[in-house]
Amino acid sequence: MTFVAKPRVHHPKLPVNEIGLTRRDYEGPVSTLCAGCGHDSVSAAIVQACAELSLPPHKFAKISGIGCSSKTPSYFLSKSHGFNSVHGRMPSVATGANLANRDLYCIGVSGDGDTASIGLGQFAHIVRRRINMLYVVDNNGTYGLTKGQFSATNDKGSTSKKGLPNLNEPIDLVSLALQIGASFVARSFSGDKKQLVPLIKAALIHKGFGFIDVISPCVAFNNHQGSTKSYDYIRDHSEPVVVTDYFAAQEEITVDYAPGTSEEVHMPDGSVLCLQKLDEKFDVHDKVHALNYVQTRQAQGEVVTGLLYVDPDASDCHEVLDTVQRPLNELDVDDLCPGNAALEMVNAGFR
Amino acid sequence: MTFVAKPRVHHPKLPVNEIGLTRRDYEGPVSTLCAGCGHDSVSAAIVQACAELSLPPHKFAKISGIGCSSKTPSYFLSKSHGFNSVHGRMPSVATGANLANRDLYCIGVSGDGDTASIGLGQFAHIVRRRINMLYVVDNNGTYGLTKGQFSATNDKGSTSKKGLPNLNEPIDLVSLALQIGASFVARSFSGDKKQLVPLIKAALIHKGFGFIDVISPCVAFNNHQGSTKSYDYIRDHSEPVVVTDYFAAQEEITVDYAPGTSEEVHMPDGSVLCLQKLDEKFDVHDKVHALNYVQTRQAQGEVVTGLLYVDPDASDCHEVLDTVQRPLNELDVDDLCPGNAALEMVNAGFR
Amino acid sequence: MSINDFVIRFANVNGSGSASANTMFAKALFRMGLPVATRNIFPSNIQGLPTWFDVRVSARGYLGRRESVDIMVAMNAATYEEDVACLSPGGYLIYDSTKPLARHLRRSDITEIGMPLADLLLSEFEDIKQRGLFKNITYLGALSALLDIEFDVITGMVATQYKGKDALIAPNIAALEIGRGYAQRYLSCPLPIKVRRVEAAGDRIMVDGNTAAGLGALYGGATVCAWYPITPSTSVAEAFELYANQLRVEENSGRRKFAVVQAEDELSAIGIVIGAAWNGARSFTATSGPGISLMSEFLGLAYFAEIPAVIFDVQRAGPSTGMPTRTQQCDLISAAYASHGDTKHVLLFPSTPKECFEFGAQCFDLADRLQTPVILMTDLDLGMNDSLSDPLTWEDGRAYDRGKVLSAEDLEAVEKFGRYLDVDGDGIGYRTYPGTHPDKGAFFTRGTSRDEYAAYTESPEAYEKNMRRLLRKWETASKLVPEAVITSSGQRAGILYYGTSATPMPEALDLLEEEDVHLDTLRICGFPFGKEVYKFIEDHDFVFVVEQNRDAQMKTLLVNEGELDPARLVSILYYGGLSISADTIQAQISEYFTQQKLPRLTEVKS
Amino acid sequence: MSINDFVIRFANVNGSGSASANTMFAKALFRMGLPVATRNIFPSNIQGLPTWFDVRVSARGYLGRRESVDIMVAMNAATYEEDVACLSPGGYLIYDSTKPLARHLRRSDITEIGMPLADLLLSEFEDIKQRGLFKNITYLGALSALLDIEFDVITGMVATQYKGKDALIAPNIAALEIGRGYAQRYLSCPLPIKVRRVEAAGDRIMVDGNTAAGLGALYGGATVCAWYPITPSTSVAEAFELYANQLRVEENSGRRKFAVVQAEDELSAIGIVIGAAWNGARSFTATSGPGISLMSEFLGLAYFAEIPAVIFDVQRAGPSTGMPTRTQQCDLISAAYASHGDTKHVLLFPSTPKECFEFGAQCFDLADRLQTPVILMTDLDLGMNDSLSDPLTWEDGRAYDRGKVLSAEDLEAVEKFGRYLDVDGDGIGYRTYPGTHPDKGAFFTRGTSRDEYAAYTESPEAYEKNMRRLLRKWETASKLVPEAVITSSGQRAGILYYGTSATPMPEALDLLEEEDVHLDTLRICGFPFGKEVYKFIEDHDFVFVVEQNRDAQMKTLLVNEGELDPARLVSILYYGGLSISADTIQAQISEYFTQQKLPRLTEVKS
Ligand SMILES: Cc1ncc(C[n+]2csc(CCOP(=O)(O)OP(=O)(O)O)c2C)c(N)n1
Ligand SMILES: Cc1ncc(C[n+]2csc(CCOP(=O)(O)OP(=O)(O)O)c2C)c(N)n1
Ligand code: SF4
Ligand code: SF4
Ligand SMILES: [Mg+2]
Ligand SMILES: [Mg+2]
Repeated sequence: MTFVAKPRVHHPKLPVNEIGLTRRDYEGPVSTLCAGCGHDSVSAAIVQACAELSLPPHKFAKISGIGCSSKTPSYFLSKSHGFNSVHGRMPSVATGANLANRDLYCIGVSGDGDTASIGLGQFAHIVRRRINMLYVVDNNGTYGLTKGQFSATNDKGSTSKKGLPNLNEPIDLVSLALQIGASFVARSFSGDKKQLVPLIKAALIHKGFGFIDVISPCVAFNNHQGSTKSYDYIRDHSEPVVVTDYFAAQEEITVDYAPGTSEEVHMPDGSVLCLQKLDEKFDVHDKVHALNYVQTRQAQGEVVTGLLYVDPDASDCHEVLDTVQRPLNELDVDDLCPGNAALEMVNAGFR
Repeated sequence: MTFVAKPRVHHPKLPVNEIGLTRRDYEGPVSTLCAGCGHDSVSAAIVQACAELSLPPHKFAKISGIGCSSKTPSYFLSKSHGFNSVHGRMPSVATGANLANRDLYCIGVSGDGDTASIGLGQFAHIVRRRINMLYVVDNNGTYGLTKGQFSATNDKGSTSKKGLPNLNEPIDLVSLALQIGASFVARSFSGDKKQLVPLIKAALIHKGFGFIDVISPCVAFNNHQGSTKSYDYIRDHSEPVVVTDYFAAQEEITVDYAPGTSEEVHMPDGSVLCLQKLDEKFDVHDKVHALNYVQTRQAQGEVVTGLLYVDPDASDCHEVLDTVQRPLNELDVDDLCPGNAALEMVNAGFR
Repeated sequence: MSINDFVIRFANVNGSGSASANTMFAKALFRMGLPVATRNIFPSNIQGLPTWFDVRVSARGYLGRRESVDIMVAMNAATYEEDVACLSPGGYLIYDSTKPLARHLRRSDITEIGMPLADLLLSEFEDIKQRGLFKNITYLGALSALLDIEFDVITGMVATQYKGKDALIAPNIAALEIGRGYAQRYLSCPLPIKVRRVEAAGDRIMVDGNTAAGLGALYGGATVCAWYPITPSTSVAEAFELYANQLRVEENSGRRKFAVVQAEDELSAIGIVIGAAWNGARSFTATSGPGISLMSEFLGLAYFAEIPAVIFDVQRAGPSTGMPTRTQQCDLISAAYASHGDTKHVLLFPSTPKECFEFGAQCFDLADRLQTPVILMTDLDLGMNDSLSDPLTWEDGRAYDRGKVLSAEDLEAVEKFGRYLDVDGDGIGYRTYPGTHPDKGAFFTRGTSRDEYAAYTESPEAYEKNMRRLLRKWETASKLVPEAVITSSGQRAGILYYGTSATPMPEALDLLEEEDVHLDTLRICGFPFGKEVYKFIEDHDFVFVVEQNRDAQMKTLLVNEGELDPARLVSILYYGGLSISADTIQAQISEYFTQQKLPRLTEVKS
Repeated sequence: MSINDFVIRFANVNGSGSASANTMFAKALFRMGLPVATRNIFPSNIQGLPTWFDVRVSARGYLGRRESVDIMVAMNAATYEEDVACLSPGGYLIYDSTKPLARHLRRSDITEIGMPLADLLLSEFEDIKQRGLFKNITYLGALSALLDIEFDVITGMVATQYKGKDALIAPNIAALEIGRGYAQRYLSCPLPIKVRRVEAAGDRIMVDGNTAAGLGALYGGATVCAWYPITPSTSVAEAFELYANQLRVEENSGRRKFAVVQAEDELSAIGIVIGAAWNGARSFTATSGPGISLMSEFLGLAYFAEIPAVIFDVQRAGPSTGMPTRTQQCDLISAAYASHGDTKHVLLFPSTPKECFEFGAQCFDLADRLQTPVILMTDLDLGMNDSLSDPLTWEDGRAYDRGKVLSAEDLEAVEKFGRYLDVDGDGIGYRTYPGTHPDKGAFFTRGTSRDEYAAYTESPEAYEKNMRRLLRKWETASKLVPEAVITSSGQRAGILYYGTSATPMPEALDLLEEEDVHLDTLRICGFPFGKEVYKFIEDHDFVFVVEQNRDAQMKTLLVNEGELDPARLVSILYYGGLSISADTIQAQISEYFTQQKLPRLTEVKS
């Protein structure tokens, strides 16, 4: 018989966070993805980030499209509501969810097919709308769930499992997000939790649109030699440009970077991002520069990772729309209905 | 009575081009757009370019989406077939048309609503597909046909006719095209025929995807003070970076630019683009540079115009797909049907 | 001699400011107490093409389109010939006599009333653009004399229209006076067709359906509106935003208790609506046919995932882009069964602006109660033209029905929460909003098959059970949508209609009565159909079904959902893109009686 | 003792290589001349979830799904309990006896055949992954002994399967022999259920419908294929590309006489198809329900602009994402009436792989002739499972019907070209390809209303005339789609079905005959329906309509298009996502006869 059980490990004495919860309270049911799929590591990083931030696990809205990646919201944060919607349309559903309740932490998970092909228009426009959310793409360069076709992020020349080369230029989501004006842009690798977790934390706390493109290998269809999204390839070609550490408001800052190459970014909630720049010239507040940097390195075959751009003072959609502080979904008839007297005035205008 | 007649001027002795046709042979019926609409100037520039190139007027396929801009293909080149399709989907229809007959010159006309909102995904992907065509956006920063809503190219802070400011960041189509990898990218202004006509010629002759973002003011809804897409505003803020002159294969080159600032680009068909760089440092063959340039100047409130990028040796979709030289729509049963003997072999494989 | 009973048509060029002048004309008559109906027949174009504006005045209160024209104000050279031709014999032609009329355009059976408009304005206004604009006002002035309109009502209109732009009032009134003066001096005023103040309009208002629908969404408690511009629905979202900015702003902060997003397309608009509705906000979009097509995948998701999305479909003439500035009732099938797979959606059919408001508000209660999309099916004719309407009213104290939503306290009391359990036998489960409770009630929403506890499954039994529950919910819906409106005097035959096909009905029925054709009537207001609809059909030998599409789409729905014999339903169809007229209805029904050799006398059913 | 008549079910975990082993099993039986049918019941997941593979062997050639299982190869611990439970009494359970069976899982009414598979492989193969893969081959070896399968046929299968990867042949054969050896030594072989070489399969082939449809497009002359991956349609495009690369390459240059584009989504895929078709290339896309929904705006454009687009819809269980790896016939309404406005689309319904090929090719002739979209309605059951099929054949010399297309010479002869003139009275105009003639025949295509000369118009008359012409074309279509297949022996009652609902029909009819229920049969092949369909219904007192959806969608189409009394059509529905079985059909019909107290004897109609 084939037994495929991924048992839940029991930790008798799990550490608790500030709100008294353990990592377990942020987990979800056992994943049904392939053993070794990068996406599961991304889910694990989200669990860790949320637990470390001590956010209430039911105060999230998890939205996704369709694909293996889009299934993952069912595998983390089981105390919060999730919505596995339709292919490529996570951005619009997340927009609605965020408009309805600005108090929830909104996490959108998508795939490269979901975001860069069918969902490209929605992706570009949610960036413009500045929705306050964490938008993660589990980027494996392939359509996992439909069994391995090239996606639009697949690099030109990268080969399929059968050895056929991809003939099309890739779409680089990080460049796109930078260029369209996202206020928080990062790239990471599912295999590098140390880099990924602080980025997720920072994006969650960031007020505005936080985008993380996570290279997340597909072991079933795009992890062979010849693929530029395999574990091996990314380990060899990823070029971290900034090391980010996240410190909550009250937390003591415990890193000590060489002067000149480091910077502290203060977030509106008082938390701090400590940045160590591995390339001195890199400026994390200049998006034209960041875009240029990413594109130039890309042309040299390097995959730039880390925090690429952040505007800690960015405004979000609710500020632009000037909506009330209370979540719209909490307002009832007394808040919403102008009543008959007002209607009579309206009628008068029609006479 | 209101008479709105735009009479066709008669030129008794119209000059004829190399194939013996006059400008008139490239025109279309009278436009029904508003008097003064920028789009009509774009149509006129297309007429002039096609006539001057001496291309057979029936060997075009004109494709568009929906909008005032998308109506324009009915107002030029009346000897060729046109297809006014559905909103935002011109790129896919043009792709199909080009796949079916690689010998036709394919002109796609779209609006900023058509391309940057509903059609953004299709736009990005036709760039990737490298369809051999001229793709023109009549960019007026507004939805003309639906009466003046802000479009996604409308600049932040630019005001509506009623004086309300736009709160969203614009999508810059030129930057997008550069970043996704278009092989010919230019921006121009409907009011500057001298700049626009050579660009259209070059894009038509260019083998691959030729994109021109033409700022084309909407006199009905976006030509007021406060608009950044008005005639006045663009005249004041456009910054030509390269002056382009187009010379057909046999033609004598008649411009004489100061050395150091000029360049001749040789197109595969033997024609030549003479470029005069107004900014010495500008490199029309480096897309990362061009993107950086456009974005930097944009941040300074300038609208860079002219030829921004060209790769004269780009490959087009048919090369990538390795299709036969003969147009696919000319192949008949003898070319296409493998016949019964082959089918018996196929059957054998199923036993 | 005819008082308060005529159709006047203004033939203009669009983009020339005529619509506002013509609207002032209609509104002035309305303010004199006359029932008026306006119809703006405009091209899919911004400037320079022909446009017509019909105003119908009817002492008997008929508001439907009438085929004949009594007075033609022919201001467009390009359509002059056809405009003259469509005037009824005995009618009045008002034209610009600055240049003489071509001989072949003249008719001996009408009265030609020439006014040298261009000349008159040439001397008065220097600016050429002004001349164009004031021309419309000038003929309005002339009409006030010709039709005996109270002049202070018209000048009052001008004052209302240009409130805030006071500098414009004086020259407009001057233009009015030029026209009026010319008419009084040189034309025989008033004409035998004229108006006289009455009280027929009562306390009614004149408003377009889209504005009323936008107000309905506002009163109905919508907080999220996501939309994409498309004629003829754009003004729904615009009205919602306009009035919300006035009436729905937080007192101290000045902040908005609503969010309006102009989305990048219809796919995004409906996605936003679904996301917001899933997260407990009342949300809606407004669109037209092409938008419904684009939304259909998402509508299937909302049906299956059970999300209360509200859509206002302002129908226009299809298929495809069709005639975007013409009216039809042609999206019934695509809306009712939108999306692949076995899907069905709740539809409401308003007939008047007041119903646009009321049904518009009710959509949100229904959607929340039924946890499913609800689509308001209106059309261009109702949506974009000012119609006479009863005033809008709201019963203060009326609560919103948010449906079956469990609060944190409710959840505490529940043993095991099952999102899709049919606890009450009505096919509707209990839902929770995200973030309600730290430990209970969270579930995963999906468009894939799941069991009653929202767990993913591909089990045939679980799937079928769920699909059958959705049919139970459908049954529940049929009891909740607004009931059909029935008038019955025990006739053998009935007539059934909905939406704007109701507008010409009083007139059509009167015309038929004159021919001794008597019909019981039923106006459909909602889908799925209530029992009363089928009972009505059963109770009659045959029933006419009036609709404005080619394929008899309402008949399709009736037959399909009710397992009716289609032979009992006789279609009366019009799909030319103007609104259906009483004449068309009467003619087709009359023809049917003649062809079938049916007796025309009232026959009370035994 | 049963020979060549059983259902065997393999219960596995997906991603473990079982599908290819199980397919080899089925194919081996097929090569022994047995009619076999396979059904792969897989999850919407890549690795680690339960999957079942049914192989039906039927001496009488029944290919439909059967509800009972005679042999269960239970290899998935996660589903072991339900797998054991679904075995028919008297059946055989083959399981891995490495660990002893839990007591509560044992049944006394079946024969348990334990094989210590894990142990056997442990000693043979070092690599853990290999062990997993070869386990499947090992039970295959055991089955060869248990069922008396000719061993060289099985080893031959292995050789075919691993052609080109020769290194894999030896270890596979070794694994086969381990299993066979074990069975021969320790188990009583053969079982009373076994196979024996016959000639029943004849020259038939075993192929899945999607491969056949892809070949149909290739033979039908498609040159442009634009698609977006979606289960269960993906393999149509893949098959087209695979065979085109083999059979459609220019001799000297090696260049391709076709273009395949994996588009960014379904909106783009259909747009490409429409653009190519407009420009005179035969083009198609393959998709499933969600794709049809997304394509609906474009389908309306193609209907109204009259573009010959071809769509292969491989249906899966809806609504929404539904059950993407389960089968249904549930997109009929959304395909037939796709898009807003008054639209109707031509549908073809293949029942076998051979028809997927033939109808697939015919789609292109029909689309060109009718200048309208044509949709091939197949489904997951037919598309993704290998079925027994007559061999594919092509009549050499058969020309493509490119429909009414004017060449440059034709145009020379035409006085004034009118794209939408109904010259022949069949509702179909003449078209021209772009670039045909320097001066004549160019026209502007649009989704908006136009006159017969393709000029834009908003005239009600021109619009209505055009819409009526499209109905005439629809009438023409009803004569051109493949005729229904009828068998009649003059019964009072009939049965009507289409697509894969035909597969279990021979068996269902035999079962019913045994109960003295005799039915005339009609299989629908195309929509709009031909006269023969309505005549059949008219000629019978009542007609069963068998379909695999909840809402009786074919019945809806029949009633709606034919103005039939729905009472005469009795729905037999199954929508659990597996394919409908003969048992289900028989049970529902039998129940109907009992309930309605109908006599069960053959009654020849007077
Ligand atoms: C409208 C629509 N088209 C196609 C599909 C089929 N489909 C399911 S997942 C998927 C691709 C997923 O790729 P990606 O987003 O990269 O996710 P991954 O599985 O690689 O994580 C596709 C095309 C669908 N579900 N819906
Ligand atoms: C699916 C769909 N949605 C909306 C519309 C309505 N519509 C027509 S034109 C247009 C916008 C056109 O704007 P743009 O492309 O900028 O063209 P312009 O008129 O400004 O030249 C819209 C939204 C439509 N025709 N189809
Ligand atoms: S197919 Fe690829 S993306 Fe999907 S679960 Fe498996 S490894 Fe992950
Ligand atoms: S509305 Fe604007 S875009 Fe449209 S025709 Fe008029 S000026 Fe041009
Ligand atoms: Mg992927
Ligand atoms: Mg525009």
